[in-house]
Amino acid sequence: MVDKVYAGAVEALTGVLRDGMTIAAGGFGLCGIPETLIAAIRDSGVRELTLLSNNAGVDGFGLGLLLENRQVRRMVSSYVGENKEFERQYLAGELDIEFNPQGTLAERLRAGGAGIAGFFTRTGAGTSLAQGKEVRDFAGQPHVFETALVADLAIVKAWRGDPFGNLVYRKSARNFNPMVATCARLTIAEVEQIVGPGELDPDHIHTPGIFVQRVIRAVANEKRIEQRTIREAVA
Amino acid sequence: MVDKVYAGAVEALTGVLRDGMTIAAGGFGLCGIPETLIAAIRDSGVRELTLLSNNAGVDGFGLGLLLENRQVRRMVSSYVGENKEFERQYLAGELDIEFNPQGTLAERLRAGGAGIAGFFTRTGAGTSLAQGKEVRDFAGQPHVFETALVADLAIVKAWRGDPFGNLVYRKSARNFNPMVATCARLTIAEVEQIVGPGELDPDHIHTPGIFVQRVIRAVANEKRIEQRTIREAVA
Amino acid sequence: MAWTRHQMASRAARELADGFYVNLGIGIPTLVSNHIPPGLDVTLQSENGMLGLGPFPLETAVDPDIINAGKQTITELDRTSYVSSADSFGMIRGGHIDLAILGAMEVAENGDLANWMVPGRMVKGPGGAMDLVAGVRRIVVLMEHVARDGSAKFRRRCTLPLTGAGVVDVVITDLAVFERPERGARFRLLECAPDVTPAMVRERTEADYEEDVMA
Amino acid sequence: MAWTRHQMASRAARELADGFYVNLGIGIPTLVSNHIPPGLDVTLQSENGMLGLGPFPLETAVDPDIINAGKQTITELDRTSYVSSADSFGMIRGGHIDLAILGAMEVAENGDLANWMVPGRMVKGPGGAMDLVAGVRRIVVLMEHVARDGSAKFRRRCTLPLTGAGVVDVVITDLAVFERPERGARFRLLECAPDVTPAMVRERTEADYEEDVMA
Repeated sequence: MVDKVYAGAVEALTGVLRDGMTIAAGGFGLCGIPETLIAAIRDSGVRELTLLSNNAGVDGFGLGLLLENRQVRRMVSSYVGENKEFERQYLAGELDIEFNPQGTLAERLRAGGAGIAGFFTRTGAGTSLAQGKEVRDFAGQPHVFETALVADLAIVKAWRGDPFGNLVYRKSARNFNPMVATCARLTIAEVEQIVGPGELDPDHIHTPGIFVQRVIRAVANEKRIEQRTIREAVA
Repeated sequence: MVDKVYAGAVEALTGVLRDGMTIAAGGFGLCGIPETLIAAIRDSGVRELTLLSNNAGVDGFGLGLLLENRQVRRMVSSYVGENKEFERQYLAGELDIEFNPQGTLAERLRAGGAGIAGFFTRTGAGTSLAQGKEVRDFAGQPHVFETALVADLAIVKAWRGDPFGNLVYRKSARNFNPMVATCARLTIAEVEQIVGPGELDPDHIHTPGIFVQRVIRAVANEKRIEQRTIREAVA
Repeated sequence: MAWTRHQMASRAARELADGFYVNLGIGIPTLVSNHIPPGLDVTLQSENGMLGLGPFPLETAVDPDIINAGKQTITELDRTSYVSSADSFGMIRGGHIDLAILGAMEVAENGDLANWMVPGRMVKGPGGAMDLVAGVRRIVVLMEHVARDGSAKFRRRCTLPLTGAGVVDVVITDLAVFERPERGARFRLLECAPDVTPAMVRERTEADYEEDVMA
Repeated sequence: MAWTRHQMASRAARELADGFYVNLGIGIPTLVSNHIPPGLDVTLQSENGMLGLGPFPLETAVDPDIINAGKQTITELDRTSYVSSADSFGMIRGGHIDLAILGAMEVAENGDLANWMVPGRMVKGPGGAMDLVAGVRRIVVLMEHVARDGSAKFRRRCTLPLTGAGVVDVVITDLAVFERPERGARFRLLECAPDVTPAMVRERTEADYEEDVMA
């Protein structure tokens, strides 16, 4: 039986990383991000990366670690607001950024994984993000043409995974992970729990194993919270 | 609390059906088809329907019931091979058919539900099904432009549903149902089991309630099998 | 007397109807969830991939895997479901969300909306705002009537880069409420805050709008 | 002596490699699942939305909700997952399936494939065949070498409407195996059935192909 489980992040990344490559990363804000793999990529020292990720982490956490270590050349993202090091490098011209509307980014990653070369969306029509793009009317409304995104490597975080690479995500930590898992030829998933064959209900698997080539156990699960909002218990 | 559960198919269809409307139906072959709603639509006598459905049922079952009753004017499908009445009406010029490759049909229905006006796919390039359609090269490969499909009414079959319209499908009966559920302004789901609020795990819901306006209990669950293939037990 | 933020949120909540699926933007729009009338069944959606948002958690129940699009910790309800961000924007772009309530830097009299960037300042990115205004059926803007420098925010034309063109249906400020019957139509002044006169609103507004209803 | 259908399926099974994800068409290709060498880990996919197909069920375990793309009742394995048909064709069109084995009416020397309609006969529709040949990385065709009327099925050009243009990588018939190193290249004769000579194959083939390897 093919067993996709690797001993750890270093083993799973062996022979994979090279300068200038494109890496797609799952997560929204700091929720559902592959902390273990990001740390290993930071430690590897690989440089000139293009990152496809909705956000850029924060200073000192998430993809912010790769930014601080000057490993990123370009980002394709929808929102990078929480990161001062990002701002510094961007203003210094050390970092390129391509902004996408969030839904367009999600759909471009899905398209990349699903063999859709491009699509028309109303999103962004009439805005500066449509500049230089084909615009076509459907039902009298202008739509913007957007192309698929693909990556050399995809890194995702899931809750549970099995030796076949089947993944289940947990709550809103699902976010961008399912599309990211499909958009690269090589996808590495870090999971909080590795379970045995047959332990995942076939009706509940979010990402089928066909999309996942390597699985590791997530050893970094800090899950830092950006906005810790609470309510008071009513006595 | 809004409760989307209706007493039955007739009640759920009241005020909905009109001659000439477009109905999208879930199911693949006879698997996961909304038997209860199809029977009620047959009994309603509504005519001149356009059906969006991967298949056309068989003689005497599934959408074949609507064909026999001469209620269908046009079908958008990928495979209609198992239906003699279909063939008779088609050859007599009583029925229009628009064939789509199966994956293109699935994607067009998804696009209709997801606000994607159209997309380019490699599928069908160089074939007669690309005739009259825009063809554009991406990465040196010809791709065919396909547009979104929307319906006036969608009918789907699920295993479990709750009063909010959240649905869970069972095994390969999922097939076209999730996209069909999204592609119409009014979606009616028939479910084998109606469960109470909170009984469906939020991580396991396949179709969120936002897509489903009405829910009924499926009272016809014959689940006829087209190819009953079995193996012998080894003594 | 101008409305407070909570009064603005309360007014915005009157745009909700039973059974609505609603997306609330970051800032004042988030406050609207505190003003949903009892008995009104409203389901909140968050574009990261959650449908059926509950209130903030108790201290003991904080779960980092349950956040809204503002990255705030929240809770589940008995109707909650999770989807991928692609499927979540399918809901938004596909016209399945009935109403979105969003903040704005500027709104133009033709319904153009600007709320994502200021040239010369660091751009944080559009997030989901462009998708929301392009896909949601009805867009309500909640904003201060005038900017800190005293300039009108409801304008002839937006001076800032657009989030969407012609997308706004209702504008609720601390001074007044404007509405239009359909996209492409003119806005009209619908209500003023207590002790605020139509003349005072006119003085603080650059946009052209109808006010015969108030006369 | 020509290969039987089971021998053809067995030969096709030699195209499989460990870890492959594979889609088997209806007819002879379905037989390939009986010839997967022990120890080879192959996952079968079915385009209606099932990954990890098990064998036919025992009489007592037939479940109408578990069918393959041929509408046959099958079973689950410990690796099985279900997806929507849209997601299933995402696997196919997105290039995630390593190999598909399909039947054919005609194959042309440039790799064109015709297997979905005969003009004048009732058209049943393409089903998933066009998606498979457009998206799967390697396409193996399993077909009789000559049609019932004695005409060659491996031809200069297809006379029937195409399922896909230039998509075939391997042709396995009851007489021979043809392969090409890449799309766009010429096919070459790789093997003949026992007691079948290259000359016999040539006589029954209209397509141009290389046969120096067999010389």
